[in-house]
Amino acid sequence: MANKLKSAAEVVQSIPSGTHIALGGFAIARNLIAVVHELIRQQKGDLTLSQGVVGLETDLLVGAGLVGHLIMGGGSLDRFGPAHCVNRARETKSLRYEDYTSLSICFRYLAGALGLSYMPIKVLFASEILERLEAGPGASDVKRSTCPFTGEEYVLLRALTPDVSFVHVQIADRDGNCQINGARWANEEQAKAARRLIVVTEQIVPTEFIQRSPERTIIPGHRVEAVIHQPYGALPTCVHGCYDYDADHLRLYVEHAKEPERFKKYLENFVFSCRDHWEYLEKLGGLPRIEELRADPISGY
Amino acid sequence: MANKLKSAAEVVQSIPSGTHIALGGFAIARNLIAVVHELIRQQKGDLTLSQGVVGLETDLLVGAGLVGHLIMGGGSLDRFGPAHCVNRARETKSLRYEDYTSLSICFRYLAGALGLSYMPIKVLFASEILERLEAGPGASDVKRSTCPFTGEEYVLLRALTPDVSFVHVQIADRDGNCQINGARWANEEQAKAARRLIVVTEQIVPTEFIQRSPERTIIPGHRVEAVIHQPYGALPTCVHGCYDYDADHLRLYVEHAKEPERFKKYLENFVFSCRDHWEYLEKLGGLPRIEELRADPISGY
Amino acid sequence: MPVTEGTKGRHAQSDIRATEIMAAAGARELHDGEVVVVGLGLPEVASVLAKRTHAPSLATLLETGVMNPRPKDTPVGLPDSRSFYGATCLSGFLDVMGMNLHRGVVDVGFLGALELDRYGNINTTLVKDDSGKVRYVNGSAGGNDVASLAKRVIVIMRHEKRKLPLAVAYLTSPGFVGGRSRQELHLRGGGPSRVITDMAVLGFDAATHAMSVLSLHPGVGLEELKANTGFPLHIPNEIATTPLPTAEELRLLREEIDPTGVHLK
Amino acid sequence: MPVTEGTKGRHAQSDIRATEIMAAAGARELHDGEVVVVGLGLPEVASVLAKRTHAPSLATLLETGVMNPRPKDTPVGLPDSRSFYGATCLSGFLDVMGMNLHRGVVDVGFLGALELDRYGNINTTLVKDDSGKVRYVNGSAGGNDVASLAKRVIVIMRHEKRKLPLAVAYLTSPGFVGGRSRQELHLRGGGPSRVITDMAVLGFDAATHAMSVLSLHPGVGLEELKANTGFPLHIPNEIATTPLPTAEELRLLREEIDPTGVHLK
Repeated sequence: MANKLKSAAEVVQSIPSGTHIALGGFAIARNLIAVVHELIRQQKGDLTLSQGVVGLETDLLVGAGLVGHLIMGGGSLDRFGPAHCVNRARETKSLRYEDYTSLSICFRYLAGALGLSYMPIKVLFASEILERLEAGPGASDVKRSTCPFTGEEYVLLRALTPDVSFVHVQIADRDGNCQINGARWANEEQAKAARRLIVVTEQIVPTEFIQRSPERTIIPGHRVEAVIHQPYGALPTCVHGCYDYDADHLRLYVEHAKEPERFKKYLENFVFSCRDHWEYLEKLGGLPRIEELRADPISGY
Repeated sequence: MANKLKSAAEVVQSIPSGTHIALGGFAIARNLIAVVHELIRQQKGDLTLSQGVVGLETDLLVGAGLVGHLIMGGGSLDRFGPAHCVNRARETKSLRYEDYTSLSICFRYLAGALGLSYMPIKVLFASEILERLEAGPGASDVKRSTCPFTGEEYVLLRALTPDVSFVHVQIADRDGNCQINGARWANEEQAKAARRLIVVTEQIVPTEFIQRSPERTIIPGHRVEAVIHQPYGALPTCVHGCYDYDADHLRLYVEHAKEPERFKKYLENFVFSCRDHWEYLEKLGGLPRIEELRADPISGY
Repeated sequence: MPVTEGTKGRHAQSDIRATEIMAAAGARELHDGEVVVVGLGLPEVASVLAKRTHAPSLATLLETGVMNPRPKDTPVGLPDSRSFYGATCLSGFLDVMGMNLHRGVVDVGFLGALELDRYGNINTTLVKDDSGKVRYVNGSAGGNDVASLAKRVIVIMRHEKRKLPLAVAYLTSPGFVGGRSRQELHLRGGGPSRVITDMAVLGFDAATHAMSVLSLHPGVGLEELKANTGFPLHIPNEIATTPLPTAEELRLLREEIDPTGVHLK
Repeated sequence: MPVTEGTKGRHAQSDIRATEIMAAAGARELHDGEVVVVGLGLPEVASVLAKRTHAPSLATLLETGVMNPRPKDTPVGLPDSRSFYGATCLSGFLDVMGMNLHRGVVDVGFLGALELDRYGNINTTLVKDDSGKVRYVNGSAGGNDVASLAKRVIVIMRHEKRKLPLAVAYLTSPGFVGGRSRQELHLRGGGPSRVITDMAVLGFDAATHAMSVLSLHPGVGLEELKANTGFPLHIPNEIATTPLPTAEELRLLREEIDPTGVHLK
């Protein structure tokens, strides 16, 4: 049996610049921080990045100048502030950028996951979102059409099939069978739409654990190319049932992200000067801080 | 809070003849036997019946002459034999009948569940299934079309939106939040495509039980119109984790279903002469037989 | 009971805050047995209040894939674990927004707005300053989806002239664009039905689809309302006074639903 | 070891049954790391044999929504709980057949047939007797889906003239209909690649798409094969002899995979 256990560094080495990646986080939850830091350390650039609702992970990548094309449905760092780097990039037009909605991105992934080249949808009509898509390079991904059965008008969305999807999960076995606790947003569709699927897991469990509740398996192992076992891999964002978000660090991040020069310092301090995610966790406060953030088993946070 | 708990008899009283119903069983598993017996006792006729893979429940309804239009993807009683009544009806053309496949029925339900009037699919091409659909009244539900993005040829399937879907589940609370153990075939799509959704459950649990593993909720309560609490409601078919199929009774059924006259006797003995499902269970052998069939907690059968 | 504060101090005649009036007005728009997609903040507070009073079977859905949560701590955002607490179903976009919202079974969508125009068009994407400089804020997320598909939409927001302009700086989520009917716009959902602000409850005129005054909160004058609105309002012959929350509603809001005043400050 | 029985007694020279040769031949068609959609019976036996020998990472999927089951008792059919035992994922049609098969990640579909014609077209719906009278048997279920979409299809069946006719009585699941390419037929999957019977292993000629003899099981003659086939077979210059199962394969089949001989009788 092939060994799927890989480090974030190994996986990122296999990703060429110019890749279309999809990230599985949402605002301040289950962000692929360990992977994104490694993408920044290895300076994988000219990425296409697609995501339903962006958050810290995408803000980091965009701020680091590695994203050439962003396809997203919105996003922020919730009450901690906006996604400053993403917003700045949109304002300065420093990247190609297409705005969608949560459901339309989800349907584009669903089409990809089902092997359909497109899906009809009943949103976007009469909005500036559709207008701008149709007026720009995004026009090749949307088309108005009429249902041949009912005559109803639809927007057809081209399937999104990322080259690589990353999803952060709580539980996986060595074969890559994954369970996700809490809300899953578009993770299942985003994962299954991709050509390559990489999961980062908080915990590796024996397959026997998966077999005890196989109804909970959201991603089956045969679709998974690599499993990165990185506990606390999403910090400072939260992972339901494992740990809370680190509010102090998120505030610190937002303060830095407001200005390009300060953001560079953040990258220097928390990304470039760390060899790996373990070193970064030390900078967050190490084990004592992690114990403060550890979720209680009833509430999950 | 409205009381959703109803008996099978009450629910069936609310179903007019001519209704499009969708049943959630598959061959010899999780069949809606209690509901189907009641439909037969109340002689609800001229039904349209849609189902991915048919089994005993559909064979009973068709044998009783209550189905005017059957939309299905195939089916049998597995090793116990074919679905004799369904097959006889197809041979004698005593009903309008459209043949699909498991996935195409699932996609038709999926379209319905997503509120889409159609879905594209890449099956049925070059088959007699599509040829016959296009040559008959089923032509209004299928259409060949080209993807506007890729130029690829698709079959477009019209959404299936049953008037009433019935699903047999292991666990539900009084609000109708349901968990299904074991494989679910097209149950989720079939349930959510329907205008009215009725569940039959082996067990009623407190909502607190649902809240302990909300990731397992396949059908949320707000979609459910009525909950029929009918333990052993699927016998003689099996319910994973609850009880095994009753092989003796299935053999007895198939022997009767082979011939219309003997089938009438079966209905007389096991349906018409029983006031309700509890009386029917007595005829199957009552509590001693049920204890023989009870699933063991490890294997689930 | 606390002394009134915030929101322009318009309710000095009582100790009831504008946010409390808004929450109660929002709750009254929700009927028992309905399905509502809510955002966090006042929409959530209003739906919990409705559930604890006249609408115990209200189903509350969050776009992330959460149904009927009963948070005991205040979430910082939708994906925060705090918003999952007590949920009866945890799934994802496809379930909540595909198989419920797009399916057409969501009665009410409860939204906020950066800007809202007279036809109920919502901007949640960017703001433009007087010089025309653009500052991006967020985007649609589920907003456009909800506005397009829910049977009716309730917007809850502060009443400020710059937030209620003649034309939104970016049309993220459509109402009755250009005063046209929803059918003409190819939109399935019924569109905006209520706007609940800290000054008034507003609706939309059936003929023109333009925003119309339904009731003014106690102490708010019509001229004050007009002066704080960036577009001409449809003024019907009779304008009601928004009912104040009942004593029981106030008790629930202050003691049980938001005791630390996170949303009702 | 038991005395050979069944299947026309063609292997009297050894104690190996035709079903065992079929299972081993099926297993050899599966490569490690591949994804296979299997039906119950010999396809399942062959895939388990492959998994226990050269293909430990083979992913086995059942259309009902079952992945990698390890049944310890023999299921009577796909929805039988016995087929769920030990599974690593239990989901449904949409996952297995939508997000895997239609997605294009299924390497092999393993099917049975009531009838199979020279172009690999499968009938699982009905049979016609000589008078033309139709008797329905089943339908497609997932058969057409698998035949349309899997990268390659393996059919495993008894070799009888009436089951291998010139034209199938009903074309349920397409192979190379009319000898045409899969692209011409608008089918994504690669189509039938192997037919494993109790007499031979057959393939399809790359140019004509007609069924072609690859290997004869030990003791089976070419004329005997032709006499039991209802259509002209493509006969290449060289025809191999199907390898017998190894001693280890036989041990696994007889002692571990199907010790009571349900499928290998």
